[in-house]
Amino acid sequence: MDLFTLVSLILIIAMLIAAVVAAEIKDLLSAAIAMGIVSLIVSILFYILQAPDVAITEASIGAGLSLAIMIFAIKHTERWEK
Amino acid sequence: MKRILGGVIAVLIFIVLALAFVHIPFGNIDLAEYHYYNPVDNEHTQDSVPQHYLDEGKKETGSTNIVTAVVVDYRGFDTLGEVTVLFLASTGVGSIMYIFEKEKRRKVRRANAVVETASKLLFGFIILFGAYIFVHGHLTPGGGFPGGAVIASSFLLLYLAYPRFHAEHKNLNIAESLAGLTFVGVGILGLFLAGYFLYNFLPFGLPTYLFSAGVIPVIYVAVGVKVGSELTGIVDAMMGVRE
Amino acid sequence: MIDWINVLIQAGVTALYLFLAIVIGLLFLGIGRKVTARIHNRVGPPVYQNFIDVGKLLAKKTNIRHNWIFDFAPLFGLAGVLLTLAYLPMGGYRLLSGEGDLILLLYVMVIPALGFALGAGASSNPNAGVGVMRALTLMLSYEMPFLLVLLSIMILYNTASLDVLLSKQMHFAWAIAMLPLSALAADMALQGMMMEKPFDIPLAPHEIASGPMVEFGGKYLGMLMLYSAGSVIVETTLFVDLFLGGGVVLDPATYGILAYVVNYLVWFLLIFVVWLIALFINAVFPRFRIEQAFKFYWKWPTIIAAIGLVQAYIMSAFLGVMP
Amino acid sequence: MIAVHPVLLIAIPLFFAFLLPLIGLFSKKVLKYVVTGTIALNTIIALLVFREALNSPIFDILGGFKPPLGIVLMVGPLGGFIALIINMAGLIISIYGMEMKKEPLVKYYMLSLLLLMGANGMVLTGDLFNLFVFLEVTSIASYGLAAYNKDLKGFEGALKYVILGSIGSTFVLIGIALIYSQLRTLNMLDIATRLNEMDPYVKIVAFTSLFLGFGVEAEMFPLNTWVPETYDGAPHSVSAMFASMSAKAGIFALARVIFTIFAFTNYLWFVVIMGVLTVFFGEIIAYAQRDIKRMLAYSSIGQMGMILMGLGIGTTMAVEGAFFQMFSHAMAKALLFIAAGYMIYATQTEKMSEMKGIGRNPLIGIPLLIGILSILGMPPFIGFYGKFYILMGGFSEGYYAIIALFLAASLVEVAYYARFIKIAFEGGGKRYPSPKATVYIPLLLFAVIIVIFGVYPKPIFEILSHVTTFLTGGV
Repeated sequence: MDLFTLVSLILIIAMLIAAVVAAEIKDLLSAAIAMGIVSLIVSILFYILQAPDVAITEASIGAGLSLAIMIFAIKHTERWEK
Repeated sequence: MKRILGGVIAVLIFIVLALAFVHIPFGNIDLAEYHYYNPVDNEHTQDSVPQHYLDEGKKETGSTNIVTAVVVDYRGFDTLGEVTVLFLASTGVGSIMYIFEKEKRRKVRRANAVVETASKLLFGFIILFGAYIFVHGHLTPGGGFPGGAVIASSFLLLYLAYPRFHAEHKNLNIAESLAGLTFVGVGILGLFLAGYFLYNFLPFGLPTYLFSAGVIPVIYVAVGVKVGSELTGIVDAMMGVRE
Repeated sequence: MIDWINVLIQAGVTALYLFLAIVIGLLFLGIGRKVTARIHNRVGPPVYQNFIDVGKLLAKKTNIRHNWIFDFAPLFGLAGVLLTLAYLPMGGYRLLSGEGDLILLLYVMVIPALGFALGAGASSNPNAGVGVMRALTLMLSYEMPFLLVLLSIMILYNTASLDVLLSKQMHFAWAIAMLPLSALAADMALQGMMMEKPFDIPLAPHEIASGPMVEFGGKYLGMLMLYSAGSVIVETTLFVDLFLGGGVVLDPATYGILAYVVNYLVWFLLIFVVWLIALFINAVFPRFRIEQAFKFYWKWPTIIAAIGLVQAYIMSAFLGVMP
Repeated sequence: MIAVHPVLLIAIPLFFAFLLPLIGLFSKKVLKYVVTGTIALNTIIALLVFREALNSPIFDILGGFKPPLGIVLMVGPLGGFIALIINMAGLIISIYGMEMKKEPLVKYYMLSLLLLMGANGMVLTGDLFNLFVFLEVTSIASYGLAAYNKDLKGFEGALKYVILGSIGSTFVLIGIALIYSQLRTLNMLDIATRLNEMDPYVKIVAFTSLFLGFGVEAEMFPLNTWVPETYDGAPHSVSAMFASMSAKAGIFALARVIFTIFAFTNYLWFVVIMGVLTVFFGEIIAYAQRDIKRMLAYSSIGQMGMILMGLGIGTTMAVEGAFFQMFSHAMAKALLFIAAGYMIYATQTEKMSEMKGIGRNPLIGIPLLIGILSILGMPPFIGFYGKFYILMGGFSEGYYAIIALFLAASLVEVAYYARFIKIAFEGGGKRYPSPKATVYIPLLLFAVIIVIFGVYPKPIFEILSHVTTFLTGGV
């Protein structure tokens, strides 16, 4: 197993964990942040796979803006899922 | 019970899809066996689409960044569609959030001085960086979408630092309309000049120069402005503090 | 030139057939009144009473005007019945042709129900409203077994065309012999279709004063009488065509005009028999309530028809009875 | 050289949609005329495109790169026909949409133009990924429009639609990714010719993904739970648009996935079963409804199921019927939704039981009656041919049990529409305000189309004779 595979494997497992957390957790703010983490890891993976264009886009939109928008939306409603 | 059922279905879908995705080659594969069929002229050729992009992309579009060549030139119509999708999202959010316009100004807490000053300083630089990304879309990684997102994030910074701040909605609308009109206008111009919608009718120039690759920079600037103003509009609508 | 003459002859024959059908229908209604009266130990009106009634009604001037729908509804129903008649072979002769006749008939036969609904709505009489809701429920109930019956016949004879069905019945065997169970179910459905007792719930003269027809008088009532005369012919003919070979005993290809005459007479005899059976049932049964009718139809005839369907399927798919 | 570029059907609404905010700055009054004018222009172009497509399929190359390098629009006779239907329905609905009062008007008009553009794109495009893009355009425009009323019902419907629609889009994307990874091409005809190079397992998974994904838009049985809430909560003109534009585009995309791309014939029984389940559940639940728009929505599900059944049966006759049904349903359902809009406005309630005598005004009553009869499949109206051909096609293929279910469902349909007719034409109701010109003109236009092509369906059948080439994998 070379370094490349190892790093991707770790990242993918972390991504899966973050995705499950985002789906299961009752605290919506944490769920939003977990989704941001998924996007961040995806953008790192894109970068590793030599797709810088997609990586930039994913980082700025997925991890940055959509996270902010989601937090604004949570601010308008309630933080805890019932 | 419901949760268990849901879990079982999710696992089943995962297994079915995973078995399919196993067949997808990861990384480089031998492309020689592929040939492509052109239904318009009804001819078969020994070539593969990705290999063609890599080999001929620079020559055919004038763009140094092959991703940009594919996104804006080969499949420019898809990009137009995606821009429209973003436009729709912004319009939809605007239409749904319209109800909040009448909401009274709420009591808001000011951010502290460090944040205010730093965002004032950074604001210009971030915009500049965003503009750089989309202006150089045909030369370096990046392009209209990330550039626009970066610009929007600079406005986001202002929203965070100054809770009473809001971008003038009218100006945002004008910017996104003009940018969209530019994109469609370039397309229609291509239709009239060369008979193909979105045809790259400007001279390609020298590769790696800023003014090269024909209409690609024009389109990417339009896309950047459009994405920037739309995302700002969405953030603005979501903030919901307006008179 | 020749074409025009042909068209004119065609139109004349069509008019004649439809006219005869209506006349026979009126005659049947008259016979029905007489027979029922005799079973009830009454004298009853003369057989020709209905002709007099219709003549009188159509000659009347109508003063009650509601609105355009009210004027339109009886016409709508009558047109639907005439259209259905045109698609049904009467004595082997059919005016309009089409390929999927049986399926087409199912559509066309719904038109009168819609006409009922329209007419009832037009006259803002509560009795009419009640009648229409009952008619719709009744339709839903009897159509279920009837559909299954139609399907069994279509499967057994492997056709949806009435022409083919009739010729196959003439050459091989009547469907009533092949599918007795389906015929039984169809007869039960027929009783509801004709709205005779025990299924005269929508009309129920003593209860809701003839239901949908309550507001109609004069010319409109005359038209409605013609309509019910036509529908008696439609329903009996449908049963005869489906199960009794449509009265076709001689092949017109070999016997020519004689075949048409003989077939027409046989058809007349057969529908008369079917009508008489319906009348006898009508005369001795009391009226159901609507929910009883619904339960009845979705229980017994449906089960019988389903068994008939299975039988038809086995006969056609495994035994290959019918070529 | 092409005389009329089909791309104009997409470019013109897009251009005007971008222009609308600028016009809106000066005057909000002219907006509605601009929108109607745009769609009228589009309809004319659609007519020209259709006329040309009848002779030979049009390939409109975009960006100057031949497929599969670039994107191509591929318009056959049937595609042109469906595009014409969509634009025509859009034009007539936009007349009704002129009445729209609720702010923000600019956004309403933009969204409806873009919905039209997306539906056009879905019908015209010859590229699989482009189809996905337009699916997104259509569905996102629909989300915005569905919640336009900004009341609880609208939000609920829109939310359901968003969730199911996103899942559907994801499935479409997965299907496209699988196909592209195996064949390295996105052009539909290119895929179709080289489909046997694909791994059989991947092929089936890709087909299922695409089928399920477009099934959401086409209101297929397990994926149509969004339909009643969305149709119910949306503004009336928008419900009409959904029924006649986006649903038709979705089902046409589905037809192309089935026939043009995959040319599957041995899996079609699956489609038939899905179709008949859709019909059955749609009609049965519609019978139980008390609100008019919900009833129409469920009836719409039933009708879409009939189309699906016709596609699944797969003989020339049944597919002809399916296309005819698309045409008739687009016209009649749009009519009924507009009429329902007026009725809800006039009676101030959605309950059917309180709409006594609403149809007594001939301007409403006659089109209403024509629309209902056409939906029921009564002979002199266009609805008849679609249903009848689907049934005959099914009969000739030996789907006996399915035909029985279909017929039973049609009977239920007759029952609930007749119930509504009875209420609508009943006397003794209140006096209602008479409809405005923007209500009765579209109603009459739809009714005239229904009657004309019902009495004289020959031109439509001439168009539909191209179904044979469509079935064998042509354009």
